[in-house]
Amino acid sequence: MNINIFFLLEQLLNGVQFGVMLFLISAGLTLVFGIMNLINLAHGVLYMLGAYICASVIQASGSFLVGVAAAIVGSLAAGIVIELVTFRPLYRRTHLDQVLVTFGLTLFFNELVRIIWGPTALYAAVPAALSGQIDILPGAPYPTYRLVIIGTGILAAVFLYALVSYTRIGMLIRAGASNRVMVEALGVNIKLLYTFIFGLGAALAALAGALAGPILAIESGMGNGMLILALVVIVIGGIGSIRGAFIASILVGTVDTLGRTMLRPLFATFLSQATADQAGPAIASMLIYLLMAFILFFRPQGLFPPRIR
Amino acid sequence: MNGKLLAALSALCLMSSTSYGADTVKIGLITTLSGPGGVMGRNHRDGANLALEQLGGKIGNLKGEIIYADDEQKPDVGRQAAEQMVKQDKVDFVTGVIFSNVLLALYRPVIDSGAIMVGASGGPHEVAGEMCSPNFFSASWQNDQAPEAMGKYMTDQKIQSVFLMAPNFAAGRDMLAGFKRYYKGKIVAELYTNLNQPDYQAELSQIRFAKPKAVFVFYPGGLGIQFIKQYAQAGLQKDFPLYSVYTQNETTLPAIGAAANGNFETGFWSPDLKNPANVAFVKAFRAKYGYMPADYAASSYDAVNLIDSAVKAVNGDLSDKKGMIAAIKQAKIHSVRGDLKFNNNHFPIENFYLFKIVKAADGSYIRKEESVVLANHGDSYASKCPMK
Amino acid sequence: MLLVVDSLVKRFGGLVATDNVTLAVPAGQIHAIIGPNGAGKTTLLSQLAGELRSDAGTIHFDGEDITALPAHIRAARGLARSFQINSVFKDFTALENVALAIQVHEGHCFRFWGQVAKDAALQSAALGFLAQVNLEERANIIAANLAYGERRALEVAIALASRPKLLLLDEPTSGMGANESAEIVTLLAKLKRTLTILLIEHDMNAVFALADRITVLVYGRTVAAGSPEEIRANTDVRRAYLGEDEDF
Amino acid sequence: MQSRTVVAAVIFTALALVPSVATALNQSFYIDVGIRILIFAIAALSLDLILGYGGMVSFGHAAFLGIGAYAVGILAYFGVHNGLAQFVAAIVVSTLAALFIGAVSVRTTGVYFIMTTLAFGQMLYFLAVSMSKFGGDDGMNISSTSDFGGWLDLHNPIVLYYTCFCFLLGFAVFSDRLVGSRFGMVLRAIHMNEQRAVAIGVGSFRYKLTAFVISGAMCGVSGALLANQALFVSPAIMHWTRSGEILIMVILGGIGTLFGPIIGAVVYLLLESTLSRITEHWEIILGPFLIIVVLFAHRGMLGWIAERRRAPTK
Repeated sequence: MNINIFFLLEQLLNGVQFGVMLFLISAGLTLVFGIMNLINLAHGVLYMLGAYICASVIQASGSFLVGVAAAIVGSLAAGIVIELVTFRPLYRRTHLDQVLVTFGLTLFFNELVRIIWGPTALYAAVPAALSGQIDILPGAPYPTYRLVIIGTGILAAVFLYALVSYTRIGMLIRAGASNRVMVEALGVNIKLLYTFIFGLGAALAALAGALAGPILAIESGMGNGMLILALVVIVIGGIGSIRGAFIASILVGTVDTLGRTMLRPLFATFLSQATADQAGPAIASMLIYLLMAFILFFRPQGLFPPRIR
Repeated sequence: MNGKLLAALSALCLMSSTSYGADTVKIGLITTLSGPGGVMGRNHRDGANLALEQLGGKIGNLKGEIIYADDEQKPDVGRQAAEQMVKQDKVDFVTGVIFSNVLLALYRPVIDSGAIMVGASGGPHEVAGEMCSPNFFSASWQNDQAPEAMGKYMTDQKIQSVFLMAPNFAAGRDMLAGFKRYYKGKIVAELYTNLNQPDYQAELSQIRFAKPKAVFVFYPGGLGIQFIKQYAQAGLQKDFPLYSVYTQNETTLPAIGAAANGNFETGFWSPDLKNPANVAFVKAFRAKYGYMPADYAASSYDAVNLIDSAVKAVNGDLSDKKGMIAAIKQAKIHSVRGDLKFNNNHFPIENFYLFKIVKAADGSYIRKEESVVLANHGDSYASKCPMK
Repeated sequence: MLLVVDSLVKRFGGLVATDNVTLAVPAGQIHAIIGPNGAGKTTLLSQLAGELRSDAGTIHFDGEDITALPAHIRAARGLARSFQINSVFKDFTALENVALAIQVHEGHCFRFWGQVAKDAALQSAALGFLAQVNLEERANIIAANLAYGERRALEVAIALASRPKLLLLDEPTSGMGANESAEIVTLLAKLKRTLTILLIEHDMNAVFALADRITVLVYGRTVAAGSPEEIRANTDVRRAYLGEDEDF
Repeated sequence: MQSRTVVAAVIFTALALVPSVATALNQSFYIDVGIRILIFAIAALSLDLILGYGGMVSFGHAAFLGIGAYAVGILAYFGVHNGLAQFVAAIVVSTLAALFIGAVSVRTTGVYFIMTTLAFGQMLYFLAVSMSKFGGDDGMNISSTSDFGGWLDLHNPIVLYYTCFCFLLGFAVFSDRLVGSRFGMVLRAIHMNEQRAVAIGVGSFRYKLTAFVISGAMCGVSGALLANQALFVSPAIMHWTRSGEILIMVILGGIGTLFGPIIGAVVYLLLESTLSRITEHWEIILGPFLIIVVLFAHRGMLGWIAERRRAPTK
C-alpha cells in the first residue's frame, strides 16, 4: 500500500473525528464517575436514544437541526428521569451494585427501543447542505459532514472547559471531583448538582448519537460498543478529568484508526505478507486495550488523576 | 409422593408445549430479524408467509405452520435456536438463514437431527463442497456464483484494476474468492473489515490513495446502506465506480437512493425479471407488504414452494425423507427466477444477470435487468461434493 | 537492642509528620511514645510497621535493616501491631480472628482442604490467647457483635497471637472505661517479662505504670527521652506538653 | 444438619433428577438446557469464589470460559480428540492466562480492577475474532466431543449431563472446603480488612492471585464442557456481556454463598429460555428484575441461607 504524508494526515483526521465522538460520550461518563462515584453502564443508552430520537424527528420535521435539538432535549429528559428514579438510591452502594443496576437498565432500554422503533436498523440522511466534500488540502477532499462533527466536538470541549474553569458550577464540579466532602460541607445542594451534571452528560451523549445517526446504522445496542470504549477513555484519562477525557479520546481515536490502517502495511515491511495480513488486524483490534493496560501499569490513576480523592 | 410430583410436572409441561397431530407440517424459519441484517430477515419472513398464504395455509395438503427464530446475526445464537427447533419443536423442515457464518454454525445440528433444510440465502463453499448432505438444499445460491459473474463482466469491460472490500466472515471471503476466479485484471488491494464495524471512513481513505479503476464490494443489508452512504459522502462515487453483489438491491436502495444511481450489481434475481411467476410474485408481494421484495424474499418464497412440492410428492408421509429429498431435487415448481435445476450438491444451477441501478417511473430506484452474464451457471465446488 | 530507629523522616507534601526521630528499644522493655494530638505518633508507628514508606532514615529490627521491607514481611519477622481504631475481622468470630493470626504466624496458609474449624490444635491455641485477654467466654461471638472494649482486647489478642518479638500498640485503652483500661494495663504488665512493647498511649497513668522508657514527640520532633522519672522532671516537657495535663 | 447443608442437598438432588424427568416427559431438549445450566453454574461458582470471598469483581470472567472452549476446539481442529489432553490443555491454558491477567489486575483495586479485567477480556475476545484459522468472527465447529476412550461417551446427552453434574458437585465441595480452610480464612480476611491482614503478616497479593488462578482454572473447565455441549465455539462466548451474565447469576443467587450462584444460574437460564419463548422482548423483563434484586434483595435470592459461615461447633 502506498503510504504518504497526505494519507497519514487524512487518517489522523479520521482518528480525530472518531476521538471527538468518543469525547462527547466520555465527558458525561467521567463527570458522573468522578463526582458521584457512580459507574454508569447505561450511559451508552443515552447515546442510542439521541440517535433514535434525532432520526425520528428528522423524518417527521425534515430538519436536521430540529432533530438534533429534539435528541438533546429528549435524552436530557430521559437522563434526568433515570437519575431521579434509579440512581439516587445507588450513589452510596458498591461499584458492583452500580454495575449491575446500570447493566439492567441497559438491557431494559435496548429492548424498549426495539419495541418502539422495531428490530431493524434505522438510517438518517446527511443534511443536503453538508453532504459534499471540502478540499482540506488541494486535491484532498474530505466529507463536510465529518468536518462538522469535528468542529462540534471541539466546540463542546471548549464549552466544557469554559464551564469548568470559569463558572461557579464549574468550581463546584472541580471541587466535587477532588473532594466530595468539602462540597457537601459548603452547603451546596448536592442533589441538584448531581442532577445537573448527569443531565449535562446525557445531553452530550445524545449530541454524539444524533451526529452519528447519518453515518452509522441506528440500532438497538449501538451504545454498548461505544460505552466500553468510553470506559477505556476515562480510565486512561483519569477518572473525573475533562481534560484527561479529551486527550484520551483523541489518543484512543487516532491509535485505533491508525492501527487499523497502518499496522498491516507496517508489519508487511518486515514480515511476510501472509503473517502481516494475520497479525496486523489482530493487533489492531487489541491495540487500545493494550494501550490502556500499558498506561495503567505506569500510571495506575490514568493520565490526569484528580489531585486528592 | 414422588409420583404425584412427577405427574403434576408432566401435566405442566404438556400444557406449556402445545401438542400437534401428525397432520401439521412444521417449518422452522431461522433468520436475522434484528440489527443491520434485519431488512433481509424481513424479506425472508414475508416471502415465506406469502408462499404459505398462496398455498392456502397448507403444505402438501397438510396444515402448514412456520415457526420463527431470530439469530441476531450471531452464529452461536443461530445454533441455539436451531437446536431448540429440531429438539423441542421437532420441526420437519428448516429454512431461512441469511448469513453464511450462521448457516455453518447451525448446519450440523439441523442435518444430524434428520430435518430437511432448504436454505434461502447464504451458501458457504464448505456446504457446497465437502460438507454437502442429501438433507440440505439451497433455494438461493452458492456465495461464489454472483461475484463470479461480476468478475467476468468487469473483465469483459476491460476494467484494468479493482479494489476489493468485504466484511471478514465466511460469505465475505467466498465473495472475493469468486470474484478473483473470473476477474483477470489487477487486484489493487483486498481489504476485509470487521463484520461489526460501523464506520468505514478509514478504509475509504485508503481507496482514494490506492487509485483503482473501480471498486468491487460485498456489504449485505444494513452494512451496505452504511457503506454506500459513506462512500457517497466521501465523494468517491465519481472517481471510482462501484460494483457490488448483494449490496445495492431492494433492501438498501430505498435508503441509499440516488447515491447508487447507475451502479452495477450481478445476481440471480431481481423484481425486474419478466417471467410470469415473478411478475405475479412481485405484484402480490408489493400489494401485501407495501415494499419491493429483494433476493431473500424470492428465495424464501421458492423454498416454501419447494417444501410444499416435497410433501405433496409423498402424499403427506413426513417420515418418507428419501421421497421428499428426491422430489425437491426435481425442482418442479414455477420458480420466480425462471429455470431452476439442482446440481449434484443440491445447489442451484441458474442464470446470473447483470443489473443496473436506475430510477423507475415512480421515483424509486430498482435493479434493471441488462443482460445474462453467466447462463445456467453451476458453482465451483460441486465436484468436491461426493453426492451424485 | 531489638529496635533501632535512626533519623526517621516522613513528609506529606510540605508537612513534616516525623522529623528525624531516633530511638532504641532493648528487648524485654516497654517503650512509650507520648505527645499531643498531631505529634506524629501514629505516623511513626505506621512507618515502623511498614505501611508507610519513610522518606529518610533507617529502621533496624533484631539486627537487620528492615527499612525497605513491605509490611507483611516485617510482620512475619516478628513485628506486630494493633490499631487505634478497632480493626478486627468483623465477620469472623473472636476465635477465628485469633486463629487466623496463629496460622499466618505458623506460615501454613496454602492449605486448601483441612477445615480450620476442625483443627483442634489451632482452636485450643487460639482459646489460649483469648484467655489471656479474658475473652475465652466470648470465643464464638462474631467480632462485629462484641462490645467495644472486648474488641480492643481482641485487637491485642490478635497481635499477641502472631507471637511477635516486638508489639506496636496504638492506644490500646482508647475509648475504654476505667475498669477495662485497668484490665489492659494488668495484661500488659504481665506481658512485660516475655515481650518487647512500643506503646502509644494517652492515658498517663498507664504510661507511667508500664513504661521503662518514654519518648516525647511534638510536631514530629523528639523533645525529650528518658526514664519515666526523667520525663516527669523535664521542664521542657512540662512546658511543651505535660504542663496542661491534669493527670500529671 | 445446618440449613445450608440441607439447601445444598436439595439443589443437588433436584439437579440429579433432571434427566429422568426430562426422559419421562419425552422432552430430551430439557437435558440440553440442564447441561447449559450446570456449565454456567460452574462458571458462576468459580466467580463467586473470588467475588464473594476475595472481593474481586472480575468483569472479564467469560474470557476463561472462552479459553477452555477454544482449547477443546483448537485441539479438535488439529485432530486431537483425546479428552484427557483437551481438558488438561483447557486447565493449563486458563491457569496460565489467569496467572498473567491476575498478576497485572490483582494489584489494582476497586473500579480499576473491574476495568482491568474487562480490558483483558476484550483483548482475548478480539484475539479470538482475529484468529481466522479458527473461524475468526464466524466461530468454529467442533467435529466431535472429547474422547475418553470409550468409558465416557460425552456425545450421549445423559452422560454429558452427569459429567457436568459431577464436575459441579466436585467443584462445589472443593470450594466449600476451600473457604473454610486455612487458605480460605486468609482470603476472606483480606477481603474483610486488608490492612489488618497485612499487619499480621499476610502478603495479600499471592493469596488473591492464587484464588484468581483457581477460579480461572475452574471457569476454564466449564468452557471445555461448554465446547462439548455446543460442539461449536465462537468469540461471542467471551464477549463482555457474557461476563456480565455470569456476574448476574452470582448476584441473583447471592454473593458469597457458593450454592447461591448455582441457583442463580438455574434461575437466569430458565428465565431466559421460558421468557424468550413467551416474548422476544424478554430482556425488558429481565432488566428491571435484575435492578429490583440488586436494590432490594441485596444478599441475593438465597441470601437467607448465607447465615454466618460455620459458626464453630461448641
